[in-house]
Amino acid sequence: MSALLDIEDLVVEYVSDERSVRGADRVSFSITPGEILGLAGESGCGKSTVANAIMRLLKDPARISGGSIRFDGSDVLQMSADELRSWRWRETAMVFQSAMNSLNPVMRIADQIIDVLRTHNSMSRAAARAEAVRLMELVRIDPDRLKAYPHQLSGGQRQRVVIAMACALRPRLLILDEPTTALDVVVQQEILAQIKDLQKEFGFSVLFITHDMSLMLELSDRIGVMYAGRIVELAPASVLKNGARHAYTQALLGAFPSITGPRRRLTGLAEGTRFTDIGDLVEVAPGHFVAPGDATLKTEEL
Amino acid sequence: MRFILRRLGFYLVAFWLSITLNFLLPRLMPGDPVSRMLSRSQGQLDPSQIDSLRRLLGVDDRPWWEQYPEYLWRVITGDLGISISRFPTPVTEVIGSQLPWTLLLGFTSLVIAVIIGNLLGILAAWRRGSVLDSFVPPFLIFLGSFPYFWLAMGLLYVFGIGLGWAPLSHAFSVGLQPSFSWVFISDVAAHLIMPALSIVFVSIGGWMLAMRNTMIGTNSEDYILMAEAKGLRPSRIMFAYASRNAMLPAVTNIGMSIGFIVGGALLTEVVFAYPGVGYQLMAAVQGLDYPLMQGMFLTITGAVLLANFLIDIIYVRLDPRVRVS
Amino acid sequence: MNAQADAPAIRIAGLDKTFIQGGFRSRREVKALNGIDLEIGRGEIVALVGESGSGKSTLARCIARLESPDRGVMEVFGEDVLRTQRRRASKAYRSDVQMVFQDPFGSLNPTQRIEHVLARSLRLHGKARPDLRAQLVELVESVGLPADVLSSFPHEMSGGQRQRIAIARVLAVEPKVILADEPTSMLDVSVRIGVLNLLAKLRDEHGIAILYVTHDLASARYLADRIIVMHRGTLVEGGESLALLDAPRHPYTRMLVGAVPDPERTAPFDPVERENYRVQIADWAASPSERVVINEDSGHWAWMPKEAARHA
Amino acid sequence: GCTADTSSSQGGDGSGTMLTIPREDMGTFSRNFNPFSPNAAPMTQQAIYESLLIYNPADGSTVPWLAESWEASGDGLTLTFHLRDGVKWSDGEPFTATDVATTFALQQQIVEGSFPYVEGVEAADDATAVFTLSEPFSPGLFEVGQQIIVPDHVWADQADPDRFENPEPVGTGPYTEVSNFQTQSFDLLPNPNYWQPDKQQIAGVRMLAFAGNDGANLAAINGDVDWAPQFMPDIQTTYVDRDPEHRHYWFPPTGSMVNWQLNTTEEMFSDPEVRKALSLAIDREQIVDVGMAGYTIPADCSGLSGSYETWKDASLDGECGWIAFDPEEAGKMLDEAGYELGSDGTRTTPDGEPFAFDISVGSTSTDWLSVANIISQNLTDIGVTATVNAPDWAAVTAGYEQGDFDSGIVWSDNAPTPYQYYRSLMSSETLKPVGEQTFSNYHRFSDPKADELIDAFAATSDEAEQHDIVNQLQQLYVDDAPVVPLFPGPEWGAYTDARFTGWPTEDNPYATLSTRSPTTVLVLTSLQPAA
Amino acid sequence: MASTKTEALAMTPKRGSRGGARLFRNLGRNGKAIAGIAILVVFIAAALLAPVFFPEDPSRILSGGATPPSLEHLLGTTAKGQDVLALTLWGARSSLLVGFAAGILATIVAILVGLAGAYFGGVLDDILSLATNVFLLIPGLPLLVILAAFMPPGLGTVVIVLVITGWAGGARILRSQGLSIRGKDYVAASIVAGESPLRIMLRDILPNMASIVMSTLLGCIIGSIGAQAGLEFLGLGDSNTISWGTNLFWATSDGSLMLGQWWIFVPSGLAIALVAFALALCNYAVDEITNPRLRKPRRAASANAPTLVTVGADDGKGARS
Ligand SMILES: Nc1ncnc2c1ncn2[C@@H]1O[C@H](COP(=O)(O)OP(=O)(O)OP(=O)(O)O)[C@@H](O)[C@H]1O
Ligand SMILES: Nc1ncnc2c1ncn2[C@@H]1O[C@H](COP(=O)(O)OP(=O)(O)OP(=O)(O)O)[C@@H](O)[C@H]1O
Ligand SMILES: [Mg+2]
Ligand SMILES: [Mg+2]
Repeated sequence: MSALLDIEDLVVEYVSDERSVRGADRVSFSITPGEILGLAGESGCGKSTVANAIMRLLKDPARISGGSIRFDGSDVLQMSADELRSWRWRETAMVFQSAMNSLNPVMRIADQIIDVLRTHNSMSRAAARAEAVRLMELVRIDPDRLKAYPHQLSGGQRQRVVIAMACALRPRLLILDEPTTALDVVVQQEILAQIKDLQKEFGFSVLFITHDMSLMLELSDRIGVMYAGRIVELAPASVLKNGARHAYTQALLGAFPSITGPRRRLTGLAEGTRFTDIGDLVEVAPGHFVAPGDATLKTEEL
Repeated sequence: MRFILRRLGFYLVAFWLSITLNFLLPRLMPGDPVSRMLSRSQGQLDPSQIDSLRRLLGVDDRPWWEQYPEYLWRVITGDLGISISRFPTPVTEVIGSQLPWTLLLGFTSLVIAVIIGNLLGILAAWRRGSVLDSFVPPFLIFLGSFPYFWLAMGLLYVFGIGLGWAPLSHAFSVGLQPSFSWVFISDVAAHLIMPALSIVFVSIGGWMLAMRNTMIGTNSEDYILMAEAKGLRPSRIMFAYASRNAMLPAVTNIGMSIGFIVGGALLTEVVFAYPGVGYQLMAAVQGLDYPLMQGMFLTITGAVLLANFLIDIIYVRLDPRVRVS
Repeated sequence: MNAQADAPAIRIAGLDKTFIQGGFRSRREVKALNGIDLEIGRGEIVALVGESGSGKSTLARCIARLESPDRGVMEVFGEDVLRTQRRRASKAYRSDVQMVFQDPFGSLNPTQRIEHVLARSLRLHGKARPDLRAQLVELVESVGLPADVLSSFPHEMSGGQRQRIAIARVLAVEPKVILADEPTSMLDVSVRIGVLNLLAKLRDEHGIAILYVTHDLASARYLADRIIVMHRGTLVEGGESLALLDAPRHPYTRMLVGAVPDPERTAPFDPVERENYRVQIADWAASPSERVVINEDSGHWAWMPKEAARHA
Repeated sequence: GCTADTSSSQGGDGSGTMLTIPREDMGTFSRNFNPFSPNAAPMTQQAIYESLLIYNPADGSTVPWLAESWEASGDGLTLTFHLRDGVKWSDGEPFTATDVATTFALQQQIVEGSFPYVEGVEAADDATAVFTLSEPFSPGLFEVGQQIIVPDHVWADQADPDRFENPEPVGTGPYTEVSNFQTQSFDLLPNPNYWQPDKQQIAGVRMLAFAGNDGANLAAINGDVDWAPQFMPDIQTTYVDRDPEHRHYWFPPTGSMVNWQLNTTEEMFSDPEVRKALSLAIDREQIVDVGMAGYTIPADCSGLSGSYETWKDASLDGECGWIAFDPEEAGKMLDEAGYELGSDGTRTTPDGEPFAFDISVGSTSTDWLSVANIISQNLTDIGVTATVNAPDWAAVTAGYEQGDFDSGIVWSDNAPTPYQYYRSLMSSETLKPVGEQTFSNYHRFSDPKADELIDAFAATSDEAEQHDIVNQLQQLYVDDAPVVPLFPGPEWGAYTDARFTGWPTEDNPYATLSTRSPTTVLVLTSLQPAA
Repeated sequence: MASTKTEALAMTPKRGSRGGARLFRNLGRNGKAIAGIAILVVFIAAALLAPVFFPEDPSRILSGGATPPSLEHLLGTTAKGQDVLALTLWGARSSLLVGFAAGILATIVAILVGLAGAYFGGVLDDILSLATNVFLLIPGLPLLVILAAFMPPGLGTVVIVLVITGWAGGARILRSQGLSIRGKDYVAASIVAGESPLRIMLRDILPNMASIVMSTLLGCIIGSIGAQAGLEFLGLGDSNTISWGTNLFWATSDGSLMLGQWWIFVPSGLAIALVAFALALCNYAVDEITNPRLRKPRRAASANAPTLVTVGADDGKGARS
């Protein structure tokens, strides 16, 4: 199966006067149509950097200084501003980390949805509105709420509006950057269920970003684990669950107590542990890639 | 609506406080304003008028709790006393003829400064590092650092006297009669240009920078990123998303800056002999016309409060978050 | 503080707290705490769970005397503190009851060095020894940090390290009760367990009673001896951790449990089931309820309608 | 509301021949043409209303105006004015002696204590007004004669004459018809019933309001006004040089004498020798050149201003010896008086206190402030510490009036005869103790010898006798040095004859260039449009 | 307008500012701040050295009239023969003194009011913020003029009046900033630790508002210098002190502009503008330090240009964006 999105050796740098930080360091992975790829890792490891790099949304101190991003064969990094504009959302849509802030607070929900529809499809206002109603129904929000302003909706509703908006143009790839971290568990489950439903219906691919391993294991087909800008392990979810090879992945998985079964003492990752000199991925089993060597471990034991 | 009512309440309280401040001023200050005034207006006041003045300015021996309600009542019923320097014209009448000019001058310069300043700010924030972003703000700040009156005098001498491009004083040409005619209106506009410009020059830098800074903040908001991800046109993002939101603090600032504009107008009016309240206030101060001074102050304050109330109403229209669903 | 020998660390009865909310827009009352009855035994970790806005923090802050409850009784080691220390908590109270906050970025003053923060806590409560430096080193080492963090500023440290410093500050006072308000929710997943383990160590080694506030049921189950579930300002269910989560009784608890992400689960939490719970929660909340003991052994109880209790 | 009145009527077409005059101390005008009000719109007393006679200080002449002639009775107790025939009020009513009687009744009613010597005014017939005086009082002629006369038929039944704003004035003056009244300008158009129609050569008078000299000066420089009566710095450069052909100025020193008044109730100033010494210490040339921009001349021994030129005792010239600038002599005199110079360069009073005092002057009068500063500098040079204290005028005057001041710069009375001047400088009648309010004789000085002379002056109407008395008073002044005279106030005035000709000049001093004095009407009735 | 920009700043949350020390260190590295401080230093030095350069009383009236700049009088003389340079240097003393004194006092009042309101909340806060908002709305200059008219002239009056009219803007910003710090957990932590309210205000809240305090102070000084000049220009100051405002007052009353004597009129106005400009520069530097986004980007770029791509050595691809 040919990849929908193919990222190779992507390097993103944040260049400031004093130093330059690699937000993403030679990151490579691909997503096939209809696949849900999870990207996990601790805060600051570069997950959002990758996501935003794909849409070329990163701002000034950031630059993409290496690698390639191909979407369905075309090179995203070569697109002009205009090409990019029509590519965005039509082909790849994105749901940001906080729904609270990704809706324009002074514009009605309806107008924000219609904005998308009318920018990309030349449709009449009325048609766009009808479509907006349909989208709201899709995510099970009363279409009456179209008249509302974002602050009049609950966090979960807002996140669903964004998801509805993301589905508006039937994109082939949906990037979800921690779409539920700010939400309560119950709402979180609802949203995820909805995403699954929509994915079944429309068949888009998903790049799903979170640091919650249990969530990730529950949802994703394949999982990539990032650490300090690098991918340290990439494997199907089922493989990773019990067969993680990289120490960091193991620590991540070991950080989540279970809601069932006997109480086991977990250790997680000890404070001050740092992995350095992470190598390129090596395929250790079919579809299971691991960065070689356990790298350096600097730990102060508890 | 509740929001509006609450704001209205606030402004009423604020107005009440400024009336009280007005009440207290002559009573707390050292000296006896009435006798200072009397020495100016030898023999022109009769005993009953002097008595009335004493009451107004609190130089009678009654306790304050008797004076205060009476004072409040006077002010509320529009009795601000009689002007001394313009005796026997009542203060309200003197003020009435000046207020429109100050409003015209203040409003014009505010609108120009706000529109141009904010537009420049938006554009500067939109194109970071451009000439507009790098060189214009420092220049405007420098311009804004000059005292209002200094700049006004500079303009007056360079353009009014030196080049003869603009009228030197007054709100309209002598001999014209106010009317809604093109001749009159254009004449008023011609007289308005220089005073308004001097205020605009001083204040525009602040607007531009404030707008630029909020826009820069707004530009890094998630909803702007989202709008970009949605593939909207840059102009649409700039105006419907970024500026709309960045405007909100600017609207609040308009209210705040009305006081500054009025202050600036005061100095400018003096320089340009523009017949506004500020100009009259100076005349009142020079003539030690305390009732007129106080009346001016109350009127100016009232106008500023009213303007702020109107701005609050506008704000409610602009920011749905304070609106009640 | 004249502790009674056998009194629990904390006993709360009938605690109410109502906030008047709203600026200009609307003024409404939020009943953040509604008749809270709660006991924390000595050396016991009690987890308080519930969704966002259910009033967990408010309860913890009331016990820390950062908020004052409208009414109710609050006994700390047998002393009715709301009566004896009406306006402000006494020093002794402060050194008995300490709090760890949710946001390690926000709970340390960015302008002060760690050293200063810790030394200040020691001095305030007269716990400083002449060899202050050694004492400070001991303190940071007891939370698993190297001595050289003492001279750093908070922003030079990672979230986990900061939270450990926050705990060290609390330990400096040698408290008997620690209120931990979501101490790990802002931390990186990989270091959360470390902090939880540290809390467990405090209970085990120092016999400190801990109120662990969280919305993560799994971590509550991992750490706490008992779990108490809070919903809209009311405690709805409580009991020994494992027993409670194995057989939750209250629909709200059930819904929470069902929503916990679980890799073992093949299909996501069933929406129909969730709706049923919602309806039931509303039903239960509407009818007159009472505290019903479900299992004496595990101390499992639930706040349920009398009817349902009889039915059970 | 505003109707579409595009025609800007008389304003537009008439403006070419309108005589435009700025008023520098009124930011705005209010429509108050009540001549009894001190806040009346400008020109009320000059163009709208007229007096019985006009005294011209520029040449010392007296011009009969509404009265053709007058005489005093032998005992000095009655004063009879024969009114001009054919004078009409601007509404067509005839002008009669009743109007005169009513005016004086009103004046005495409105301002308590005015004309204290006038017992009654009667209209003997339509053309004769007879004043009954309580005592012989020769200076009263000019006071009475220069009183503005208002029409009986308008004012007699005004319930509240001092509050009457008189928006449509009815007067006998040449320009009475108010037109296009705006807050910053108004026009006065010709009186249709004027008694000298041939002298109404100009289309009207247009007043402009300015709240300070600056604005008025700019208007003058710009050529927007025809007459510039306000102070203009370096008038030659700023004004005349821009159009030397048409623009002229004339500053006769006919204003009131400006004195440095020392509070003689204070120990240090009670000694005339000290006063004379201080007078010697100050450099009047510099005061006049720098402080007053060279627009006037230093005071001379007589202490009389230019308006009393004819009264000056020629024999006195240069004899007084305490007017010239002589710091050395001043020092010597102070040493003698006991105010000795210490080693630190400052003087002490005989009591051993530092010889230090304030000079109070209103902050808005920047020219006088400079004068005070120069005096202070001059005094520093001889070891006297004089601090310039410049609050607003009201505070300063309040101090003067209560006697609560050390020294100050003060104008003096300026009337057709020097009677009032000497009375307020040296008579015990005007002397009030410290703490009691007074409006003259702030320096609180009196001399019984002066009292006698002043009374004798009032009692006689014989001019020669009067001159003799004034000569004696001048000698007394030289001996007593009641005040330190600085300079006569100049009557500022500048004009352009680009549009109007016939202005008073040094060669033809038929009036001064003031726009606020009784002579103004003489100018208004002499000007004619330039060819 | 000073309040406008700091207002915007108060709304952007800040992290990790470590109080005054760091602020000053960063100011030393900021170009705007260096320029501003340099100008200020020049003026302060001028003020201090004025008696050295011009030991004579600069206001001494000499005959001679106005002369244009020459070697003898670098900035010429006034109509009264006073040396303009001497007047300008001496004027700096009073102008800077009054400006800084009033600015500092107003800032202190603002801190007291803002902190007390923010920390104690409740009725006290309601009253204080009502007062603040009212004073903020009451137009400053008219109040200034009236107060000055009621009070005896003198520098003390000017300072008091400037403080009365100048504190509110700062208090409002400090209150809102204080309120957000008050809600921070480290304040709660200090309460729980048993610290006294005063200590919490001074040690926990105040140091974390260093930059806001700084911009309030700078804004107040700018406002005070300008307002003082305005008052004196209107003749409401003490015309016997030498300050930039009175210099301008005398310049106008002597008609120097009318006479084309720009050298009398320009220096004091320019001095006011330069000092205000220098202070404003420092203020913007403070902004940039607390909000790094405001710093000048290395490259001109539109706010929503796509990410720069520098793959491959040549910059060609990036340029297409
Ligand atoms: N504008 C920026 N300037 C400089 N460095 C940046 C910038 N944005 C991000 N970085 C750095 O890039 C790295 C990756 O950041 P990124 O936001 O991609 O992390 P993340 O994995 O999404 O973290 P989180 O889970 O907290 O969202 C971080 O170390 C961060 O410090
Ligand atoms: N200071 C306050 N003023 C007004 N309302 C408050 C205040 N603090 C809390 N509340 C309200 O009280 C209720 C309970 O808040 P609380 O912070 O205790 O919830 P929580 O359970 O801790 O939530 P979270 O999980 O989000 O921290 C909420 O509705 C909240 O809005
Ligand atoms: Mg992220
Ligand atoms: Mg909470």
